[in-house]
Amino acid sequence: MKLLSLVISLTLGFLLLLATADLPDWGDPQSPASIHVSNYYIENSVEQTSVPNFVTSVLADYRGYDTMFETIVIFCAGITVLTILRRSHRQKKKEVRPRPAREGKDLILISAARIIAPMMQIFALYVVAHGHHSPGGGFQGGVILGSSFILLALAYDLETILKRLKERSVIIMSGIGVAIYMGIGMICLFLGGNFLDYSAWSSVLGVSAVEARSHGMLGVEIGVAVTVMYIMFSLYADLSSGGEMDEGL
Amino acid sequence: MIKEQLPILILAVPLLASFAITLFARKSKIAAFALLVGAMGMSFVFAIGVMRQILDTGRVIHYHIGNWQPPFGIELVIDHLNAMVLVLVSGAAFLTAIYSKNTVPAEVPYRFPGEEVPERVPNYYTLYALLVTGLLGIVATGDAFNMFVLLEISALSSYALLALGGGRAYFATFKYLIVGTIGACFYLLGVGYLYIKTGSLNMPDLKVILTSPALAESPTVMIAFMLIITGIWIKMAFFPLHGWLPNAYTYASTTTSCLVAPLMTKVSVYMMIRLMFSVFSAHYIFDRLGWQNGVVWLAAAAILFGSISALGQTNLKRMLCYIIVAEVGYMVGGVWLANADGLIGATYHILSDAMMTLCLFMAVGAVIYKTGDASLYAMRGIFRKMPVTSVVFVIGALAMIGIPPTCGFFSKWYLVSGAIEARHWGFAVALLISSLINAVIFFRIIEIGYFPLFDEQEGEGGHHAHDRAVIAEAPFSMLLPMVLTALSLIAIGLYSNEIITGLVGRTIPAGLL
Amino acid sequence: MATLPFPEAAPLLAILVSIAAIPLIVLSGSKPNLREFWTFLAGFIKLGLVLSMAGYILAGNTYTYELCKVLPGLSLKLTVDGFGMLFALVASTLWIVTSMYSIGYMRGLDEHAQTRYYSFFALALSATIGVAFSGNLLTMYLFYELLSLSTYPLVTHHQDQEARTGGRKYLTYLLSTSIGLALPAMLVTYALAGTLDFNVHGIFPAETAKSTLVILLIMFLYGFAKAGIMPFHSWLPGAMVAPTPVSALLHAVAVVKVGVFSIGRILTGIFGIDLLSTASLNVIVCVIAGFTVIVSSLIALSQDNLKRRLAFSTVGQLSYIILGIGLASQLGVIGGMSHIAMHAFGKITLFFCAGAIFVATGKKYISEMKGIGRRMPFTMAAFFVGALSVIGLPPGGGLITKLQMASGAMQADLLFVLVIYLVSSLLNAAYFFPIVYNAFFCTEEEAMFDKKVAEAPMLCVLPPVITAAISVGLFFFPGLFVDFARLMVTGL
Amino acid sequence: MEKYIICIGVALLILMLVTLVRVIRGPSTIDRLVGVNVIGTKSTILIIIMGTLLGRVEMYVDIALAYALLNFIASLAAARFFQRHREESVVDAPQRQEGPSC
Amino acid sequence: MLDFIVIVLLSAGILFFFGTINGLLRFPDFYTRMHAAGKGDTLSTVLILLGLALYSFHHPSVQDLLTGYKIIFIAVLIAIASPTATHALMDAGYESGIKPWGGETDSEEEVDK
Amino acid sequence: MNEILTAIIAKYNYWSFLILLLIGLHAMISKNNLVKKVIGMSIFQSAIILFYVSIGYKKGATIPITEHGHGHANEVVHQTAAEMVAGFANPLPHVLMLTAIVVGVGTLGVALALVQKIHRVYGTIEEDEILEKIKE
Amino acid sequence: MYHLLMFILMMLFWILMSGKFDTFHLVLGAISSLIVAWSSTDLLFQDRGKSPAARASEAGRFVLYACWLFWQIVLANFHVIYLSLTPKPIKETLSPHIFNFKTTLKTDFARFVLANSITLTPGTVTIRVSEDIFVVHAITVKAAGDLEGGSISEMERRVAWVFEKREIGGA
Ligand code: NA
Ligand code: NA
Repeated sequence: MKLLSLVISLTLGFLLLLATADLPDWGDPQSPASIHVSNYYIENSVEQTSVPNFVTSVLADYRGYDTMFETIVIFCAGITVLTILRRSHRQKKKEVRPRPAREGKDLILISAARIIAPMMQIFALYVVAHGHHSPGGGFQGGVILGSSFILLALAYDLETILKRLKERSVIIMSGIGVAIYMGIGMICLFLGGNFLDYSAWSSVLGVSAVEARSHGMLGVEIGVAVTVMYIMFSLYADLSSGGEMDEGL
Repeated sequence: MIKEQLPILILAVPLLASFAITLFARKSKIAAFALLVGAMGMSFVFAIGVMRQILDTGRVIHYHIGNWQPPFGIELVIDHLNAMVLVLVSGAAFLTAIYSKNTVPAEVPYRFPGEEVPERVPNYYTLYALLVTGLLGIVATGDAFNMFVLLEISALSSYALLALGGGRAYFATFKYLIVGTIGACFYLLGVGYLYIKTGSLNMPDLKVILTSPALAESPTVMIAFMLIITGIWIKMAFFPLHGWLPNAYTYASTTTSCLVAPLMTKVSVYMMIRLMFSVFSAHYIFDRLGWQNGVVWLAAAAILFGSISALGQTNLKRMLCYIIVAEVGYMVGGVWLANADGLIGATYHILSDAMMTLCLFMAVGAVIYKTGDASLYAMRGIFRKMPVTSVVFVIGALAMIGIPPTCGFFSKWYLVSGAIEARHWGFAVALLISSLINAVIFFRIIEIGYFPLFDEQEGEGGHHAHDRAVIAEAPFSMLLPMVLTALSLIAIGLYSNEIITGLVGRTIPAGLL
Repeated sequence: MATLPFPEAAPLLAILVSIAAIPLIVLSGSKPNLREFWTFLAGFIKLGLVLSMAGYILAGNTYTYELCKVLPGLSLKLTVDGFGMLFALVASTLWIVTSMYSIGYMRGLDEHAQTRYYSFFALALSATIGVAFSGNLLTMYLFYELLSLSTYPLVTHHQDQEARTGGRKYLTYLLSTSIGLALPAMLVTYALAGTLDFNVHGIFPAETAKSTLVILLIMFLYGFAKAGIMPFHSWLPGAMVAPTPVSALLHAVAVVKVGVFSIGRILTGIFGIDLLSTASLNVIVCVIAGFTVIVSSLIALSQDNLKRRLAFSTVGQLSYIILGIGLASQLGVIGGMSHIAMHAFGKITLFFCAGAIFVATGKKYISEMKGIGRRMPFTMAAFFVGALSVIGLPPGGGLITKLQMASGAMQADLLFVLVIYLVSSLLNAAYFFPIVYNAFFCTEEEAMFDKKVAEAPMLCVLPPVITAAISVGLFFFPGLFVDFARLMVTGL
Repeated sequence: MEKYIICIGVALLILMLVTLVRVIRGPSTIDRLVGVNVIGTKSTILIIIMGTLLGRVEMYVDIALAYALLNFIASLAAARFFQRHREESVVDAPQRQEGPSC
Repeated sequence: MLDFIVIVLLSAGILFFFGTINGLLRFPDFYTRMHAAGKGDTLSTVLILLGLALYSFHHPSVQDLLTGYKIIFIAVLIAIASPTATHALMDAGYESGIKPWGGETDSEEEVDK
Repeated sequence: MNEILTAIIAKYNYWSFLILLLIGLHAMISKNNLVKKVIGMSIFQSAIILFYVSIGYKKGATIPITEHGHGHANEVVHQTAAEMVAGFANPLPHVLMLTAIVVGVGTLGVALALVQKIHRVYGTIEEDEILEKIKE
Repeated sequence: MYHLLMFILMMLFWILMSGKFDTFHLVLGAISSLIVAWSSTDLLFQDRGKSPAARASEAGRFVLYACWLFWQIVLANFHVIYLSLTPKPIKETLSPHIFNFKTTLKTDFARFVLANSITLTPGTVTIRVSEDIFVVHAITVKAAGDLEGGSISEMERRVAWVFEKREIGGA
């Protein structure tokens, strides 16, 4: 196996190395990748979407379809892990836990978490809301939000945090997140546009088509953030407790 | 208005269903089931609608998502070929959804000794809808990177569905995950290499850019092509990259096998065809690279390997899995024969093979559902106890063997014609040998099912938990889709000319005519 | 073409009528009389439909009915011509007789699963008529395969170990040859000719290499293994495990004759008689078939099991027919084609008799049948007539066609075939006459049956008598079938 | 001044590479974690230095903040994980022979 | 003046970071190394961040002030987080049974010295 | 040959990603420990992400956000199209990689969940031991 | 009450981070602050016994404490540098050991500050706090002594002064 693997890897390496001479220099502003589609985004983003962060406009609008599915990947991964790992509530009690329980609560961690978590949350919301203007957005904000709960779960234990975030609502909320994204896109159909054509919202929102795109993006980013946050936490909860939802790490 | 929006609705409906199941049907198995079946049915209807539009107008549908012009935005591109595949995927998913009514609640919550997790049923349906969405999305998209994302959605949800087989399924699925990720990453890397040379991700745009002579000479483009094709071959379990498939599909639960086994490999074949001719070109692949001879030999090897391995199996599902490996060889070989007949055969075989695999997995699933046993000897006396299932199985088997007028005959016809035209006798012989081996395989099983008395002495009879005396016909929810699938095998065969001239033949690239 | 004396879809209806009977048979499974009524009804309708077209065909017409296009330039299509009509007449007549016999036999032995039996029986008949009316090779192949499959449950009807072995052999031979040889040969033919429609002038383009033609010819000859050309013959004796009416049907009508008919079709409709003789392909056919004729007759001589002996006799007679058609001379083709009918009536008589003996006495072996003629005089008389026809002695219809074939051999200037005919006829006589002789001419002490043994039930005895009578009738009036065969040749 | 900041950045980078020695040498998993944690904290600084040098510090500071938070949580999670999996964390470290003095 | 303070802060940060690494590499056991990491990492990071924050006040505007404020906020965060992380790692090592170095020469680290 | 070699060496961004890629692939195929396989998978994916991100880099360009972070909401940026194009990096690879990262995280989660289940079923995560237990 | 305090705090924090003062972003900020105030007030303000005024003065005292602590951290770092660079054999410079002590501090937060202060100040690191028992690792005997008899009490006293506004006996 080792030998086979080496042969495969080295063959691949050799092939890729062969192509290297043919690839453009690193950072060449005239390379095809840097001019064709890229320039269109750079030149037109502000004008067409009023979003100065091109990554956001490409992510949530030009390629919003990709991003919708990316959110669904996360949703899917969450459901997958939950379905694979989660065991019944009823049988949990009978099982003898293989791992020793932690002795008492860790006061230092808990105190630090109690200070840091709310700060993280407001920061995360800031990151979501300012995706148009700074390197942020739904994914980043969602990850930070989810992490704030993971921090709490690390400091206390999983059961305590699951009293705050109900296990049932975790999955439901992650579904709501994707539904927000999808819903914003679907409503465009009823407003006479194509799927995910946020400019169709302009009549409802009472703003220009360009601004409607900007608001549409914010809307989907919120959906993304909700899903990412809950699934982040769900992944942590499932994986750290082996699907038992008891102690966590 | 709805007519213009049909392309997106095909996949939006199953997607909505997946959330709806999560949001509203977490408590009720029946509600989840109803949502799923409803969504799959709607999707199927929309897919037929799109196909009708294309047949009526004869024009390729370009649906610009977000109303952005390609290549800047992502578009759905639906032509005759993928209209057919969309109908196939949504139709098969619809039938399997109906089929799942009894099997999923009976199997999915109990995958670990002494374990019962009823919550898994709605999750299962959510993942089912997501898998179908992913597959439909792969088929509909006109964007190379978007295809990767959807590929991963279908892959992730299929990991979950396969892993729910429990026990050995976990390890088999893990290996599938590793191999599948390698495949997907190869694809992603290939797209990256294309992007670095072209600056575009939109397939029609890529095709235009790639026609420039400078790019045709570029080793980067060649390596991009190799990476993409290898990645897809891994995903479709093309010999010798097939190792993951038999285990992964064998230990899965019944409905999962019925959904995943017919569709995943076939959609990968579709991907291969789409990328070969809609991103690269027949001219580039067959004239400039000229690897077709080697690939067709590999396909011949795949066919022989798959068939011979299938011959040695005693587990029904594993046997069917090896047949899938052989069938993938049929399709890859057909495409790479580099002529119109071969490509028509391969494309038509996507349809016919998907349906016959579905038919056989459904019939076998019904037997397993009733007997609790997946070995060949589960079939003992089945012809008397489960006559409808048996007839369905026989029709599926005949299609696999290639007996007219089932569809299997006609795809083989074209494939062998293509082989003859390409003077590739090895492939033709491999096809015939595989038909013969299929005949042996299936008649061995039919014999077991037909002669009730003798397997008692011969087989491992006795230690089965189920009392064979009480085995009866499968429930209606399983019979209905089974019978429909079996009938479709004959219908697809009898309408092969319409399918080929109306759909399959319309997308043959100019270089092959 | 403006007015047809029969419904437009008559060929299709002739095929479908027995399939349509299947649901009725299944539904009335618990009422045997009603069930058998459907069988008969379908049989008569079928015969009527076939007959309705007979006059039209005899007038020199052919009739084509296209079902559907399945591949570009290739459709599923039914054509009624002389050869097809000849075969369809034989098959549909004999079905009625066999059905009658089946009732006697199956009820007499109180066999299980009779509903299944009659259903597949009907399906097999549909396939047979389908082969007879096929307008191209593809359609023929379709019905040919359908027949293989639909007769499997009949062959293995007893569902015991022996049936299983026999059935396995049956399918292995038939499917492997049809998929492994006939299908690729058909594909290559299609690739070369661009069509598969039968044409009396052949369909191969003139520039086709001879080596290709030879290979294709051999693939076709062995590919349709129902014709039982050695070495692909051994399924036939193996299939003797079937109930006797099935054997009768298999050996006299449906299965083997379909094989022979298919090869005949290919020789005349795909290669064309002209090509066969000009390219000397007929020599190949004659050598292959002649070998089978002689060897199988010798084997038949050594069989003690009556049905097995009849089976090997069939193997020989089938190649006889192929030999005739393969001569590619006018008289040879006419003789060969008509011999399908002659042999069918003769051989089915023999099988019916064997079955009647089994029903009445339970005996299978020739050495146990001494003196049986005294107890079952009608049966053995019919047997005698059937044997005469098969050997080619008067007053059996076989004589006429054998003579025609012999003349055909001279016409084709292939004298060694004449020798084969003579030797084989002698061998035929050698394996049939001892049976008849022992049945009647033995002392009371030698006789193995006591007085209690009597004729089998009426429905078992009547059919062989009828078919024997038809055999004799064909001696005096061979015209019907020979005329159909002649139509095929005069078209040239 | 900018040059000075570049120097600081380079020095920081070199020292981070030196820290890798601890990560590689271990000997226990937790020893490695200590090294990783230090490198993670310093990466935060590097991000800000990069932003400063590129003139877009107002953008990079958000990234740095997020990074610092996530690094902290990752360290905690890793510590927690290895606290549980004793065998793995002290795979080649000498075993504790006596209990703590408490 | 501002530049001078910045330089001092940055240099001091690098100096303490150097000390941290020195301790991290040379101390004999896990616990003692944690001393270096816990104290040095925190201080050096905070100092450098303060320096960078001051540097961003170079052309005082609302935006730059806010940026500087954010950097200081990161410093505060690290001042809370770093000792906490140190504690967590320490606790993990303690729990998982790492033996404190007792001056004996049985540790392989000892040989390095 | 020499030219090719110098060209290869000059384009260090490509071969540095290549080395990571090969390490990851090798680990995925050859490692016996399932967790190590998963780690290999992550390395493999990261290598591809690096590759894409390196495509997005443009000499002399900054991150693709036009406005000053704390500027006013609708402040118009006075820049010519040519300046814009030269001044901002290609946003597309970043967008694509955000997706790839997310996909990677999803796959990683599922892989770890499977490893946990495998551990529960077989009591080990060493591939050879698992195969041995399956055989029994 | 505390929710309002939390909201104001978060809004302040938002404005400082956002730097955008248009209505749209302020509204977004208000919504965000509401969400956090709704979900996390109990985290930041668990101990509700104290009045806001008490909290404010506490914060003031804490700043003073932080300055003192900062100086201690600098000292601690010099200590580390000294220990790691000293040419003396390590056996002589280091005599690490683990010891426990019992704190008199009552509130969790005070204990947290003390624990982290111990970690940051010379020679000692807090391993664990369970209830009122601190498990501390000291790198030298002197450091341990400091904590037990000298600087520990000093620090504990200062922390108590900040959070519990009382004097503790000792040095
Ligand atoms: Na994306
Ligand atoms: Na963003």
